[in-house]
Amino acid sequence: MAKRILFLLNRTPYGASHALEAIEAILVAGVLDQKVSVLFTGAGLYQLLSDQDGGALGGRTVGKMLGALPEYGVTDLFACRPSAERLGLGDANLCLPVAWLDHAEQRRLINRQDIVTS
Amino acid sequence: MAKRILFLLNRTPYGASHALEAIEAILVAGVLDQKVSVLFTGAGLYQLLSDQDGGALGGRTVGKMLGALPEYGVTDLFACRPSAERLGLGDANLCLPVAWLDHAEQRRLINRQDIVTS
Amino acid sequence: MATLHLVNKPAAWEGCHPLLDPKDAVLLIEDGTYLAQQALNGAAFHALEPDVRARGLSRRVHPSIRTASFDDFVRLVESCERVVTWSA
Amino acid sequence: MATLHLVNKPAAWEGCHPLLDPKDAVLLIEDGTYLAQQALNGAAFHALEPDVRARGLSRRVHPSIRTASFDDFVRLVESCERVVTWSA
Amino acid sequence: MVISIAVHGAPYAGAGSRTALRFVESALRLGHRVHRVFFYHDGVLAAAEPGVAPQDEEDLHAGWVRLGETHGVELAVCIANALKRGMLDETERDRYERKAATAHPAFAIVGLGQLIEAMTASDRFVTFAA
Amino acid sequence: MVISIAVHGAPYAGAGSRTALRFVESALRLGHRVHRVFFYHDGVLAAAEPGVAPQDEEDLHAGWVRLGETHGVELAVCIANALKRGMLDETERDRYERKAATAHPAFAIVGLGQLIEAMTASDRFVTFAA
Repeated sequence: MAKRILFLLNRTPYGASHALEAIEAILVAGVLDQKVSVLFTGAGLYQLLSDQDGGALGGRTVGKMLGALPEYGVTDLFACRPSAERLGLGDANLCLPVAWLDHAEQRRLINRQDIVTS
Repeated sequence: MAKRILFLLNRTPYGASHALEAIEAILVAGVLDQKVSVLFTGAGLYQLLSDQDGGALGGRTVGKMLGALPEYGVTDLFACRPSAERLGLGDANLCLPVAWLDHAEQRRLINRQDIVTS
Repeated sequence: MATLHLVNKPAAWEGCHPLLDPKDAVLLIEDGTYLAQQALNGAAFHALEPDVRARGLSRRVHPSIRTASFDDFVRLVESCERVVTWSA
Repeated sequence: MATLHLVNKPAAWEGCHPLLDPKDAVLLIEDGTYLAQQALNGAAFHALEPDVRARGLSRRVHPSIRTASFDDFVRLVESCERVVTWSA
Repeated sequence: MVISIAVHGAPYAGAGSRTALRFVESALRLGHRVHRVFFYHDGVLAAAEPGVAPQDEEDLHAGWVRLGETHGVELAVCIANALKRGMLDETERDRYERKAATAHPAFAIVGLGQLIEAMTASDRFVTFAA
Repeated sequence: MVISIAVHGAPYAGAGSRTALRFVESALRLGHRVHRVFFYHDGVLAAAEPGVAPQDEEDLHAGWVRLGETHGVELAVCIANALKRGMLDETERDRYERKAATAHPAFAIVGLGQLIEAMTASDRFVTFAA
């Protein structure tokens, strides 16, 4: 039975392996036909910054991996507007379209979920 | 030849193994007759909080391990006063006597060292 | 209870706090228990007792925050609809 | 140069900043390069270029901060008296 | 109630793996069924075979093994995260022609599908962060 | 100039171990002598024998081994931190009666005295944090 699963991404893309590995789990959740949502918040917004080049560090590019989400059926991509304002990020700087949510909308998003993980 | 080595401790005592393992290095530096200083700063001040009980987590007590420093010849123990004020800590809450330094004094402490590590 | 929030370090509070619903509960665990030294608002607050004791915080926990055993932790998970974990 | 400070995450800036001496240099590395998006003061500032590029920050680095190669990193270490590493 | 958990942190003296172990022990004592413990990120290091724990620190690896062997709790280790951290079971040892398995046999090395299955098959899913 | 470094972070996709490796490569290229790389905390995991790196990610373990074998850089792993993280060389394998060594032979498992010696014997000491 499909569940509503929210992945909360709040880590930087290259500081540790956490971001890449979390994206792998999201892709699998999409393949397995779960009702997947993704919320980028805090430093997790940096995963969406355009012009990333993981090759400079000998690895994959997180922004490119995120670009594959829609192909895996993961299209409900949300981002925290207050975080973006604090970090000076807007649509023009991002490599992927996201729906911006304020705090109240994020609370409602969480309250609709069966499972929230990170 | 003995060197002036400053250990900068800014991690919480039980969040990871970092604090315990750093103390082990300090003890060895003391045994090997280096001119060792220790500076507790930021969340590292929590390593000095009295009434710790590592046994509650099945491990050693960081505050007790720090108490062994003088036996190993490590007596130059300093702590950041501004950090302590921010965390609401004072001499009465600590398990070990330390000399309080303001920022300018900490800068001078660093400038006297051959090596600073953490 | 709608959501149980786990907070495992002080820095995680910044992300958790704005998303609290008044029906929610927060359990401070691990280094998150350092937050228990002050009054917090927005939900019902608990702090995991072994983590509090290990860190020397037993007498520093604010009276508005209840300490919780691991059995209490399990009961909090039972009685919520979902668990959100905040870290870093 | 007296001291070279390595800063490897934004949160480490809080500990580093008050201890800077005007004769010091700071090299922002790894996630510390996110700090390079703003003007910083208290010393001479550098940001490690591969870390800047990987994160998509190349066009976001503040003009007051110079990018540094690994060879530049080594030269900074040569020309200082000691290196202090700030993390968390 | 059926509960599954994810463990993201490394076992040695780190906080998350210990909290998770204690939580599962309490859940079992209170009569819940623990469907699966899924080790992810650095959590996979809990399966490391020859850790030599310091005498005065709890051996979390041994705690997890006991939970698997005595209480039949499924200990599932993410294969992708395990391989890059040097954790191999006997199957992977043979495939990659290594000298020895490094994962204790109480742990099963599995695909990420098992993480999602743990979520769908359980009433509650709790993530223990690093 | 004689340089020694400490590496505190784990090698897989973490930042500190990669930065440290690149720094040492540059230091050697610029004619410095690298006296010792001391792996401490999670840094000791760089010595893990059978890591299977993902195809599209750099294998830092291999990078360190190359540095040791080609450039003769001493790769020293803290014994206390190694043991509790499951890193054993052949000596420790025999002492603790384990099936296999888990540390690659390019790495020497040593006491903490070697960390302090690296500090005293070098003109510069650089710590690469996790």
